[in-house]
Amino acid sequence: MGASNSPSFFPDRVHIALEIEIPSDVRYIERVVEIVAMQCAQFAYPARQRCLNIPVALSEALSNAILRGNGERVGARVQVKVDVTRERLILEVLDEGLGFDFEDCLTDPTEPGNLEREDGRGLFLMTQLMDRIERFSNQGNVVRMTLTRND
Amino acid sequence: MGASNSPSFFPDRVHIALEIEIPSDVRYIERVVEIVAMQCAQFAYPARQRCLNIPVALSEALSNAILRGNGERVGARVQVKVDVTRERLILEVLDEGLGFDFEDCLTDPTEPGNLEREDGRGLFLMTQLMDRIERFSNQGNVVRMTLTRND
Amino acid sequence: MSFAIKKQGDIVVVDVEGQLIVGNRQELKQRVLDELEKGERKFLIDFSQTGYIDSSGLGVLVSLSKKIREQGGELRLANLNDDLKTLFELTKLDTLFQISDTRERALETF
Amino acid sequence: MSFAIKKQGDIVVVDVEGQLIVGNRQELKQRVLDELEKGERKFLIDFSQTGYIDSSGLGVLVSLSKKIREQGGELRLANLNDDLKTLFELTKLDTLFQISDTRERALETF
Ligand SMILES: Nc1ncnc2c1ncn2[C@@H]1O[C@H](COP(=O)(O)OP(=O)(O)O)[C@@H](O)[C@H]1O
Ligand SMILES: Nc1ncnc2c1ncn2[C@@H]1O[C@H](COP(=O)(O)OP(=O)(O)O)[C@@H](O)[C@H]1O
Repeated sequence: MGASNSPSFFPDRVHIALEIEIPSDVRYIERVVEIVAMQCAQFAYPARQRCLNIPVALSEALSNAILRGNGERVGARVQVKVDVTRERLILEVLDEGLGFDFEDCLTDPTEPGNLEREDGRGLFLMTQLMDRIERFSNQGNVVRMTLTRND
Repeated sequence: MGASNSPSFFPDRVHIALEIEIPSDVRYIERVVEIVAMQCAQFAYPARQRCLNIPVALSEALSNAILRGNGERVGARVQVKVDVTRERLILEVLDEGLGFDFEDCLTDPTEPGNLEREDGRGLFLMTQLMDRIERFSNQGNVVRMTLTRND
Repeated sequence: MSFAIKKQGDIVVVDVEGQLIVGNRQELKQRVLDELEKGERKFLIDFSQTGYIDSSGLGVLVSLSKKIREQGGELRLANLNDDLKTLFELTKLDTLFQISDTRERALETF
Repeated sequence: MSFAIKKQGDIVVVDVEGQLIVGNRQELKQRVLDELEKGERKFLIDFSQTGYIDSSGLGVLVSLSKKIREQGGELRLANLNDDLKTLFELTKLDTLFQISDTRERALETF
């Protein structure tokens, strides 16, 4: 489908919405990340965002949902909603937990006292790698992350 | 991302919804088909459906929308809505035209008298390649095609 | 999509690379008609590099075939993959065209 | 994801192929700790084949580094691509680890 790669005929508006549901098992994370990264590849998001920002931030949100939100209870589900356009990516990760206070839980792993800690880098990386993080409740705990395309 | 290809960790439920908007210009067709085919590849739809049924039926609906529905008026838009799960694909193609009577317009190109005609195979192919075709009006003319995965 | 046209003996061989659809079918039509006008009479279209073909692509093949026959020439097709074969069967166009499995077979039997 | 472990002189070299994330970090941890228990003291983890690393992957590296140092050993990292370098910079872990650009450099300077 060679000639079609000509960017001039890329549609004016493409809007992709995905919903993915997985059991509370961390082994699903990699595949979910792959599916989302593929969508961003469709829009030719910059490599940095496709290979660093999106995979890492999404992995963090997913593992928190599975391990913290759902406490790895096998029956509990994690839902992922993805909404992508050429301009921005919105990721929502929903777990069945009671939620948490984002500001309270967020620590700075770069402080000397924290540098050698094994944990506590997840929320920090999400805030560093995404442009905006929101947490709210909507029939479960939702973490919403927004990334603006930057090229 | 090798190991992740293990099918056992494919999410239980993945639902992809796309909305694509293009100007009334047939040169966009190939790219739209490519984007949709890519989505079906995510679910590993059978090659026959990915390479024949979907591309041909979608191309037909798109060229009819552009050439017949919108009469190739540059300003008129064509919208494509795609809804895919592992089980089935729904394609909706919307144009700004007045619509048409599907049964009246459908001819059988395999009849001896039609075999050497240059046109008139589009709707026929759509019905042959998709499991279900519906036409209705909804702020424009909509052709909806449903394909059930068959492997 | 692109077309490669070359002559093999007195046969014009056209390779269709990519899709043959409404957006580019005129280009194929024009190039084959140009050759017909120059006096060529034997045409082979090879689909080994082709993706999908839509109804207007099929329409162009039908119309070229007719025009070539009117000039006493012949159009053959070769190398349709299974999906394309099905497309020709669905539309019964497999009864209208001389279709060869391989390019060699098509060239031999002209 | 998979790990390839081999010895080069007295250095244990680990290649991380694919992602280093919550789903597989324990495997890496266990294999390195096994070597440490066997008496190995010099460790090099090569990331040339690595995709992304999440916070728990980073956590495992921090904890291995600590355990190895406690035994008088040393852990070095090599071949971080630009994205991984940024990840280490964001978390200031680039100040905690000995990071070499190439595997050769890392092996030489042990
Ligand atoms: N989805 C969630 N549900 C409940 N608590 C959460 C969730 N996500 C994060 N947290 C809380 O925030 C804390 C910090 O998370 P994080 O920065 O990812 O570090 P870590 O998970 O390594 O402790 C967690 O320990 C947990 O208490
Ligand atoms: N989106 C549409 N809007 C209006 N008329 C349409 C549309 N799609 C199809 N038609 C009508 O149906 C007829 C048959 O279409 P088709 O089978 O695709 O053959 P062709 O387009 O080659 O004539 C068209 O000629 C047109 O009159």
